[in-house]
Parts: sequence; structure tokens; C-alpha cells
Amino acid sequence: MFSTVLVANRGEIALRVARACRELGIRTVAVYSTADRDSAVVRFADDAVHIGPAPAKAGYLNIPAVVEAARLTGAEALHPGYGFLSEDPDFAEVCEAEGITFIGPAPQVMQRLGDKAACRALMADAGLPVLPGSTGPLTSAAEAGDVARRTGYPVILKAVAGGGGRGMAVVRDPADLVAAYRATRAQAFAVFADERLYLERYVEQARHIEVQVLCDRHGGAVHLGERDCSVQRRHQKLIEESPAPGLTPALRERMCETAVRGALAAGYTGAGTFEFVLTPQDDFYLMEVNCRLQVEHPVTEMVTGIDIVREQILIADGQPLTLRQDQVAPRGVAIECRVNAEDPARGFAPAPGTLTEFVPPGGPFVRVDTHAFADWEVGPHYDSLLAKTVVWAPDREQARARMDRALGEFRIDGKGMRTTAEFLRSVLAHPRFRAASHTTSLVGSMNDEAAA
Amino acid sequence: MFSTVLVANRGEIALRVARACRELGIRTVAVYSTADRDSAVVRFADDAVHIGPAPAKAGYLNIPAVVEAARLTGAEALHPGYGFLSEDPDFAEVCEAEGITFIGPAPQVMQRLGDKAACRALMADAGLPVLPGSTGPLTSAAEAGDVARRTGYPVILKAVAGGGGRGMAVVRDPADLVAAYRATRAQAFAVFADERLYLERYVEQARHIEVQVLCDRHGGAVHLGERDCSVQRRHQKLIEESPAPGLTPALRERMCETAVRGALAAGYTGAGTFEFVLTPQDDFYLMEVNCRLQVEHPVTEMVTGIDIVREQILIADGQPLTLRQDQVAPRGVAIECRVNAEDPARGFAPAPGTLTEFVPPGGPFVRVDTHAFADWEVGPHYDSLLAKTVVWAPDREQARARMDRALGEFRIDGKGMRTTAEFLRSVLAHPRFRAASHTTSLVGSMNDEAAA
Amino acid sequence: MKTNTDKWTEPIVRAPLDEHEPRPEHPPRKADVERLCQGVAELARTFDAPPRRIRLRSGTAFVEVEWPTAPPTPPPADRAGPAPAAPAAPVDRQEGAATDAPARDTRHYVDAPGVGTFYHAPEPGAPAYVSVGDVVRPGQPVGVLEVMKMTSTIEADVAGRVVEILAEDAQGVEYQQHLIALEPLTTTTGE
Amino acid sequence: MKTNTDKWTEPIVRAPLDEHEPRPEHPPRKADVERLCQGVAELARTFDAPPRRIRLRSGTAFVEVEWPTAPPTPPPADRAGPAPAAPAAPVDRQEGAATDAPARDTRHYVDAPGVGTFYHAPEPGAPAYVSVGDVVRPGQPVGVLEVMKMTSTIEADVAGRVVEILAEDAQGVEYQQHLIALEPLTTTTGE
Repeated sequence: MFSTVLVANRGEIALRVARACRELGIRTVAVYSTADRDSAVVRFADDAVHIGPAPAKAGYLNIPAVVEAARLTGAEALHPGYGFLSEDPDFAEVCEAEGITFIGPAPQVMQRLGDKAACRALMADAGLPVLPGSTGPLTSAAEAGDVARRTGYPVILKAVAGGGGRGMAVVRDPADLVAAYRATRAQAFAVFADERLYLERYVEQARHIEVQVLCDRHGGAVHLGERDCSVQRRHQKLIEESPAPGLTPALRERMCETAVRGALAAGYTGAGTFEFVLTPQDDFYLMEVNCRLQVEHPVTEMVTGIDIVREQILIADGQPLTLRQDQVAPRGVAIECRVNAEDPARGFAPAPGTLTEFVPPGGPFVRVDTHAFADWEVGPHYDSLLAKTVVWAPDREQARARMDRALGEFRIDGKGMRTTAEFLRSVLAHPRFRAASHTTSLVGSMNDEAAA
Repeated sequence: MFSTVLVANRGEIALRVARACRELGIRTVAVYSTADRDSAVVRFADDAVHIGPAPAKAGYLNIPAVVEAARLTGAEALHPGYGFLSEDPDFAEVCEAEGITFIGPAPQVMQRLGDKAACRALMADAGLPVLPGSTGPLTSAAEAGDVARRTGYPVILKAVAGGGGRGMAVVRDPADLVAAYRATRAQAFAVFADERLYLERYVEQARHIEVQVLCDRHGGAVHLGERDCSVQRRHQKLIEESPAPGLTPALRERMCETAVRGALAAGYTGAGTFEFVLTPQDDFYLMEVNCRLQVEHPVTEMVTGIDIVREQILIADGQPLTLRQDQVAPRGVAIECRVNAEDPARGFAPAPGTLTEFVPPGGPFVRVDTHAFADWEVGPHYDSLLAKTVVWAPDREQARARMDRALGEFRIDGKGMRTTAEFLRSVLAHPRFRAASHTTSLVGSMNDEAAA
Repeated sequence: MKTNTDKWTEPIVRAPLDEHEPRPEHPPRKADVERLCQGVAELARTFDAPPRRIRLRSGTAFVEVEWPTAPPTPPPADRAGPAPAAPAAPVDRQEGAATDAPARDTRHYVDAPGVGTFYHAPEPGAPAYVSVGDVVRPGQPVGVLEVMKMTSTIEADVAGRVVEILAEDAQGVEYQQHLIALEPLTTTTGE
Repeated sequence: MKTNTDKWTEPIVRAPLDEHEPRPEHPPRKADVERLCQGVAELARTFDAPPRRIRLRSGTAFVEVEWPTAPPTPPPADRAGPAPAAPAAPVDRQEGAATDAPARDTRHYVDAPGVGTFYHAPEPGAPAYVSVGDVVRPGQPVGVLEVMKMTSTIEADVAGRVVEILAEDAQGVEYQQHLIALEPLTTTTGE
């Protein structure tokens, strides 16, 4: 087992990873930017290295700084968390070259699955269902028009290098396609420095269902069930739950098996997520594969009892999975709500500030993954996630009540601080969410209802 | 279902109960003494009534004040927590007379089981194994001598009204019996205003195993498995875990079934605990029955997924158990450590003070039940329990590592503040605890080792 | 007791604050300031020269105290009492000490000795023990508290004129709740 | 970077604090403020002249205590040093600026521009770029930083005399770690 692991991330996930390391008896090294010098993970870790100034590019995205920090502190492995360098094949490759184990899939696998057009093609070849659309990156607006005609409208244009809900556009009217093609291409280039786009049919009233897989380096693979992440605001997840409510056992089984098949076909290792769109007719199609730990991994942990970060580390250490598929027995229902430092009254604009009070909820079956504490400054440099609130209960209605109780319990104060806690409670209370009949359009329609 | 429940307690358990009520949609009323006016449960509850000054006798033990508070706030039921009035049959009776549902067993049942000599006799009649000893309260030192000769030494003298580790004395040498009888009798009178004693054989190197039962008001009864509470300091529990390590399935089953049989024989309703002593030869004997929620109930919740306080409320509401015994499926291992505001270096003397910093541990499968927060004053008036730290893991070794990580994560500061967190870590690291070969003598022998 | 509508405000807060037991709505912040004040006072006391100025900020709260440049008096080691003959008027606005509401200073409260129901009269239909404007002497009954069907008389503990009856007839009251406000008859009027 | 033995102490803390980026070990707490007050009081007591002003900041909390410029009383007996006749110089104790180490006030640091390995010389066996006592001009190389096998020269950004080399040869350093302390050659000496 590794004696030292460097956590190449910040915020709650850095703390989450460091906790898993400590429980495994591994010495932890945090890296931090100037803005994070007093952060929770810096306090927690056995060692910490200042890698750069606040801007991500100079700090958490600074590959030489992170790699040097690992080298200087004798870290044998590196956990990238999510975001930042976690899906950067170049980074994984540099780690490998430097003799540092990258806790994640092999760089070539990341490369292939990270290119969404290539991933689509690879997975289609492996027999996974993909939405009708382009077979590779589009070469022109005219080609986009041809493909769209073939698949039928509405369609969605997506950046090949996309992620985080950026670089996509839904087109409902053929007349809008060319303009949308150009705009999305420009945005893709601006955000990802890669202007390539692909196109596929867009499913209205769809649900976002994703399957968590674990694959070791010896051909072993299991799934840990699925998550429903349909509560989204502009393609960003707000609430996630496991199991996905209302799936028939047969459908659930089929989706999970499909994900494992895809993972094996791709030579995937570590923890990965297969994201599917599920239509009202119970057809499902692969959207993308996430080659990293997901923000919402705790809901799967709560229902399965499996510590996914621990499994990631054991797999990276070369150990075969000790878990057999028939030992994965989800129990009850887990829900996660992302409490963000955002102001719902101002279009969910980030609301940074210094916390004068921060008391998260507690009590039975409530888990709060957070890096916040009283006196912590929620700065403007990074994402607005403040506290992932996760609850478990024997059934969905109890879980919902527990989450509502937990969200109401937060005591967060500070000049300028606003959070999404109350907004999330309104989603939990929405009849469509209660009935689990919601789709990814729920939050948008709630905003419309509020405006009406 | 009750629309309003009054929580007749303070500290972490009051908050615990109020949380369960809120999740059930029940309005909560806290009562508080002057010392607790800014407490967590007062902040949390929907309503709060100031019932008296800090001394327990004038506040939390003040039956008229508590009952009036319930009446004035329209509380239909009352949860007594543990300690204070929770095992007072008179209080339960007054509640009944006032039309307030007491969330606990019937007063007569509490009366009978609370008298330890009567309980012993009743349970022996029901076929439960009790240690050889007196059949009722002793009438004289001479009778004590006779009984002790018959049962064999060592023996233990116990107050009939005892509890909380007080009013007991182990006698190893017959020459000490008379003096011990007199001293314990005097102590029992001083503490419980009831000088009656009984005597039974004392088992050296025993384990303390207790079984959690739930009984509804319709004859339904289930057990929720057992807990091992062998880590004790002067008969006070410090660490509890479930399941009890190393029990054979047959022995576990026998102990649990015995508890259910006893509960049904006593006409028990609600959540109760049957405490057994387990000998190195795997014989077990009933020690006592606790007619209330236990401090350590969370370990059972963590392995079973059952919210015991919720079940108490549903039972008190007259609902039949929806849980069948075959649905109670403990999973993994849960451990609880009681982090107390005590100074281990000064014989665990209470170390009250004002918290300037209080950041409890977090992360996966860690639950901290606490009423503490930064700026809270840990006063001298009540018990020293600061934060019940509970972890779950798939196996005992992982749970131990997780607990060690969690305890190390506490950030507790304040003038005069000392806690047992580091001491608890030393117990977790002790070879006998690690091997689960420890008995109730572990902490005493650790102190001896430290002194040697 | 709390109101149902605003769970952080308790009725007792609406009554004038009891000086002996201040009930801050946000205890932590106030505790900070208090502790800071203590710390600074201690710090200042460690020097023989009295300070000329103390400025103190905690979050949004700010306090500045300035002494005359040539202090004729020895160090104000004990800041409890009002500084004698301070010409430059040291101002300390901490905790809203009370020049703006001098009436409150002299009020005296008859408090509930426990939880129960407060009655104005010894029995239904009977006249109330006291009304606003009445003068009461120590030991004079001013109301009745019923606790679990047992009633006990509540008596004035000082001589005074009733200026307000704060609890309704037949109202549930909690421990130490102010029931009746008196203007004591023998008041040492403050400067 | 942290040391292995004391996980809350970071090497950079042992170096003089960078004025522009103070690095408290953890965010301010009341305990800190108290401790800070005590520390300052102790520190101030070691000098025979009473301070004129103490300013103290911890997070959002800020305290300033100012004494009259000409304190009438002589130093008390219980002070540590007997040194007499120290002028009542204005003392600003904020963040360890210090009359007992006046050199620090004027020190200037060459910091690491990133994480890497710091070398004193351009190549193994070569003489070090600079030694204590050397005078450097702006732009003069003072060391080399190796980052992922690429080296870059670190240059002095002001003219000055090398007073201390703070990082060993071939030592791993983190971003903004002080490497070399200079006494700037053109110092505007404070009043």
C-alpha cells in the first residue's frame, strides 16, 4: 500500500479523500493555493505544499507544481478528486512518467472516453445504446444540418471536449441550426480550446440516470447501482438520489449491466460513471462516461455501505476487487442536496463571503461533506459548492423528510453569504419531485412557475 | 399522530429526539433551565419553555414544571430522553393522569422493572437466567452473609433503586461483607433515598452485552440485535459497539430471543434494553432492564438502519410495529465513543468551560450526536457528555480505523476544556480491544498499566 | 416560550431585558465582544499608565474609548462604576446601556416563580388584585399562579406603583417571566 | 510544506512573516485573540518604556490601545530588564515588527516563484551564485529553481546585500517560500 498520497484538489473533496487515506493508514499531503492556505484539508493533512496563487491555472491546474509537490513530499500516488486535473490525460501521463501512481484510469482510456465523439463511437461499437447522431466530430454547419435532418429535431449540439454543462445547445427549429452551430463552436473554442462539436437527438422530458462502476486492474468489474440526477439547473446537478425511483428491477439491471459492459470494453480501471438519458418510454442511451469520482458519489456510498474512495485507492494499488456483484446490496434511499454559496434571488449568482457562523446539520443518517467552518472565507476563485448534504432513510419519503429537516437546520451566516438551502427545500416539496415524476426540466419549470 | 411533542430533557438527546419529531412532521417543544437558555435544542425546537433554574431538582426533575409546560404548549405527548425523569414511574403516571402520552412503557411496568430485586424475581419467573443471589431485598447483613455463602464469592451488592454505576460494591473476601453491606446501604440511601440492597454472584472477566427490543401496544415485539458495552470506567460505559464481536450466531440468537421473551413477560412497550453479563464460558445472565432510550442507541441504528426514536414515537401513538423480525438485518459494524468534557489526567474529573472552538469530525459513515457548538458553555450542572461519536464500517477493523480518524479530527478548544477523545483513542489502540478479547476490566487494567 | 411564527424570538425578549440575565438573540457575537473587552481591559491593566484610547472592533461592532490626554486620576483599574468627573465624556455604547430609556432603569419586575397559569384575581369573577396605578407594599398579593391545579399567591417583593401588567389573566407563563412592572417607591434616582 | 513532527507548524512560519501575505496558523478565534493579548502584554512588559500604542488584529477582530505620548509615571519595579533611559519611541507591535530585531524591518526577500528544487549554484560543483555579505543588483542571478527537470534562474529584484540564505542547496521549496534575505542598499530609514 502507498505510504504517502498527495491530494491534488481542494474543498470538500480534498478533505473527503484525505479522510479515506488516513483510515487506510496512508500519510496525506495537501496542496493549496494562496487563497486556501487556511483550508480544512490543509489543517487535516499530514503535510501541505503551497503550489501557487489563487487563480486555478497557476495553482490547482499547474501540472509542474503539483507533480513537484508530490516528488518533494515523497508521495507515491496522487488522487485528483473531481474537476481541475482529474480528467486531464496529459496530467495522468506526466504522473506515470514521474513514477507517481495516478488514482484513476489509464491516460489512454481517459483520452478516449474524454473525447465525447470518440467515446460515442467506441461505446456504440461495444453495443451500448447511443442516441442517433453524428458518428464523429462535425466538419461543417452543412453536415450538422444533414445529420439533424436524419435524426429528427430537436437535436443537441455538444462540444467534443465539453463538461460541466458548458458547450451545448438544444436546437428545436432547423432554421436555428446554423446560428447555434456557430455560437456553440465559438463557445467550445473559448472554454475548452477545442472547437469540435458533435450532434445527437435531444430527448425532451428525459431523466438523467447514471451508473457507478468499479473496475480493478485484473479484469474485475462491478457496478454499485444507479443514481438519478434529474434535478438540474442548466445541466448542473442540484439533487441526486439512489436508487433511481420507479425503475423496474429489469430496467435497472439492464442499465447497470450495460455500464459494466462499456467499462470492460474501454479497459476502464478505477471508479467511473456511465451517464444515461432515460426516455419516458424507458429507453436509455449513453450520454458520456466520467473518468473520475463524482460529486454525488456519497449517495451510492450511503445505500451500498461501500467507501468508493477507499476502493479507488485499493484499485490503484493494484489490488483485485474483494467485492463480488452479488455482495453489492443497496439498502434504503439516499439523497444528496448541493448547498451552494449562491443567491437564488439573483439567478444563482455566486455569493462569496466570510462565514461568521457555520453549523451544519447532524443527527441520524445525515452526512455533510464540507470544507466550511466558522471564519472560513468562501472566495470568488473556485466553485460555489459549500456543503454536500446527504441523508439516508429506509424509504424515499422518509429520506425526503429527513433532508428537509437537515437543510432547515443549517446555521450559515456571514456578510454577503447566501445559499441554495431554502431553494433546495422548495424542490423537495414540489409535487413532481415528491411523486418522482420529474425530469431534467423540473427546475426550469419551477423558475417559470415562480416568474408567472 | 401527535401534532406536538414536548422533549423533557436537555443536551444531545433532546436535540436527537426533536430531530426525529420534526421528520415525522411533529411540532416540538423544548424545556430548558436557565443554564440552557441558549442551547442547541432551544434553538432547534418550534417552541421552548423556561422551566426553572440550573439545578436539576428545580428544573429538569421538576415534574409540575414539565407537566405545566406540556399543558401550556398543547403537547399531546412527551419524550423523556434518558436520565432525569425518564425512569420515574410517578412522572409517567402524572403524565397519564394529565392526558399526556408518556413515550415509554406503562408506569406499572417501569415500577416493576425499575426495582432491581423485583425485576430479578419477575424475570427469573419468566425463565430468564439470573445470577445466583438473593430472591428479594436483603433484610440484614447476616442474610447477606448467608446468601453470599450459598452463591460463592466474589459477590456484588447492589442498590435495588440503583443506576448509573452507583450504589454497588464487589466483595471478594467474606470478611469484608458486613462493612460493604453497611457502606453500600448508606450510599444507596444517600443517592436514591432507598436503602434496600440485593446481592448476586459477581462474574470476573465478564462482558457487558445488552439487547435492544421494541414492543408495540398490540403484543408485537422484535429485537434489534445486541451491543457490547464492555469498555467501562467504574460501571460507566465509554465505548459501545454492535454487533458484539465474536459471539456465535447461536449465542447471539439465544440472547436476543431471551430479551424478547422477558419483554413480553413484563408487558413491556416501547424501546427497552436488556442488559446481560456474559461469562468467559458463554453463559449469560440478566443484570437489569432499562426502561428508556439508551445513550448508545445509535450503534444499533447504524447497523440496522432503524430510527429507534421514531419507532418509540410510533409505538406511543398506538401504531403496531411494521417491522418483522426477519426484516431486521444488521449490516457491518458500528462503534460509539463518548467524548466527555472530562480530564483524563485528573481521574476523569469533569472539566467544564466555554467552548471557543468546536468542530466535530465528518466524512463518510461518521455521526456525531452533540449539542455543543462554538461559544457554548459546558456548565457544571449536568453530565459531562459532549459528543457521541459513532462510526459505521463493513467490518470491525475498518470501523476502528474510522473511529480513530474521527476522534483525531475533533477541534475542541476553550479555557479549561479537556476531553476524553485522546484517551478513547488509546483504548481503541489497545491490543485487547483490537483483538476483541477485552472484558469490563479493560479500562481499569489500562489505568493500572499506566500507573505501573 | 417561543412564538409559532418566529422561532428565534421568544416572548420574553419582547419584554424589557432583565439586566441580570441578558438574553442576546445572537449569543456568540456578543460573547466575542465581551471576551474581547475583558481581554483588552486586562491588557490595559498590565501597564501603570492609563491608556489614552482604546479602539476595538469585532466583525461589524466597533467601540472606541478615549481618555483625556493628561489624566489626573490613577488608572481606571475597575471599570465597573461610572468614571468620576470625566470631562471628555468617555462613551461606551456597548450593549445599549441605557441613557435613551431611563424609565427602564427604575422598573422592578415581579417574575413568575415557575411554569403555570397566571391569574389576576384570587378566583373567577373576583376583582383583580392590582391595577395599573395601584401602590403595593412588599408581601402584598398581586396575582395567583396555578401549577397542576394547585394555586399559590404571588406577592410583590418591593413597595412600588404598578406601571404595567405584563401577563394576561389566565395566561400560561414560564419560569422568571415578568408578570408585573413596578415603579419602586423609594428610588435612588441615578445622576 | 509542513514538518512531519508538528503538523500545524509549517516551515515558512518560522521565517519572518511576509507582510503582504500574513499566514496565521489557522483562522482567528477568540482563544487566539486572548492568547495574542497575553503574548503582546508579555512582550511589551519586557521593555521598560511603556508602549505608546498597541494594535492587534486577528481575522476581523481589531484592537488598538494608545497611551498618552508623555506618560507621567516611571517604569514599574516588576519589569524584566533594568535598562534605563530608553526613549519613548513610538512602537508598533503589529505582526512582529520589532525594535529588538531592527534588521527585519528592512529585509527584503527573494521568494520561490513556484514549487521545485532550489540550487545555490548553476550546476553541481560550481560555486554558489551568492554568499552572505555579497552585494547584488536587480536582475543578478541568486539561484536556480528546478521544476520537472527544467531549470530557471532566480534573480534578485532589488539591489541589496545578502544577509541570509534561507533555503539549503538542493532543497525542495514551495511557492512564495523565502529563499534569500537581502538588506536593500537604498533604504529609506524610518523616523
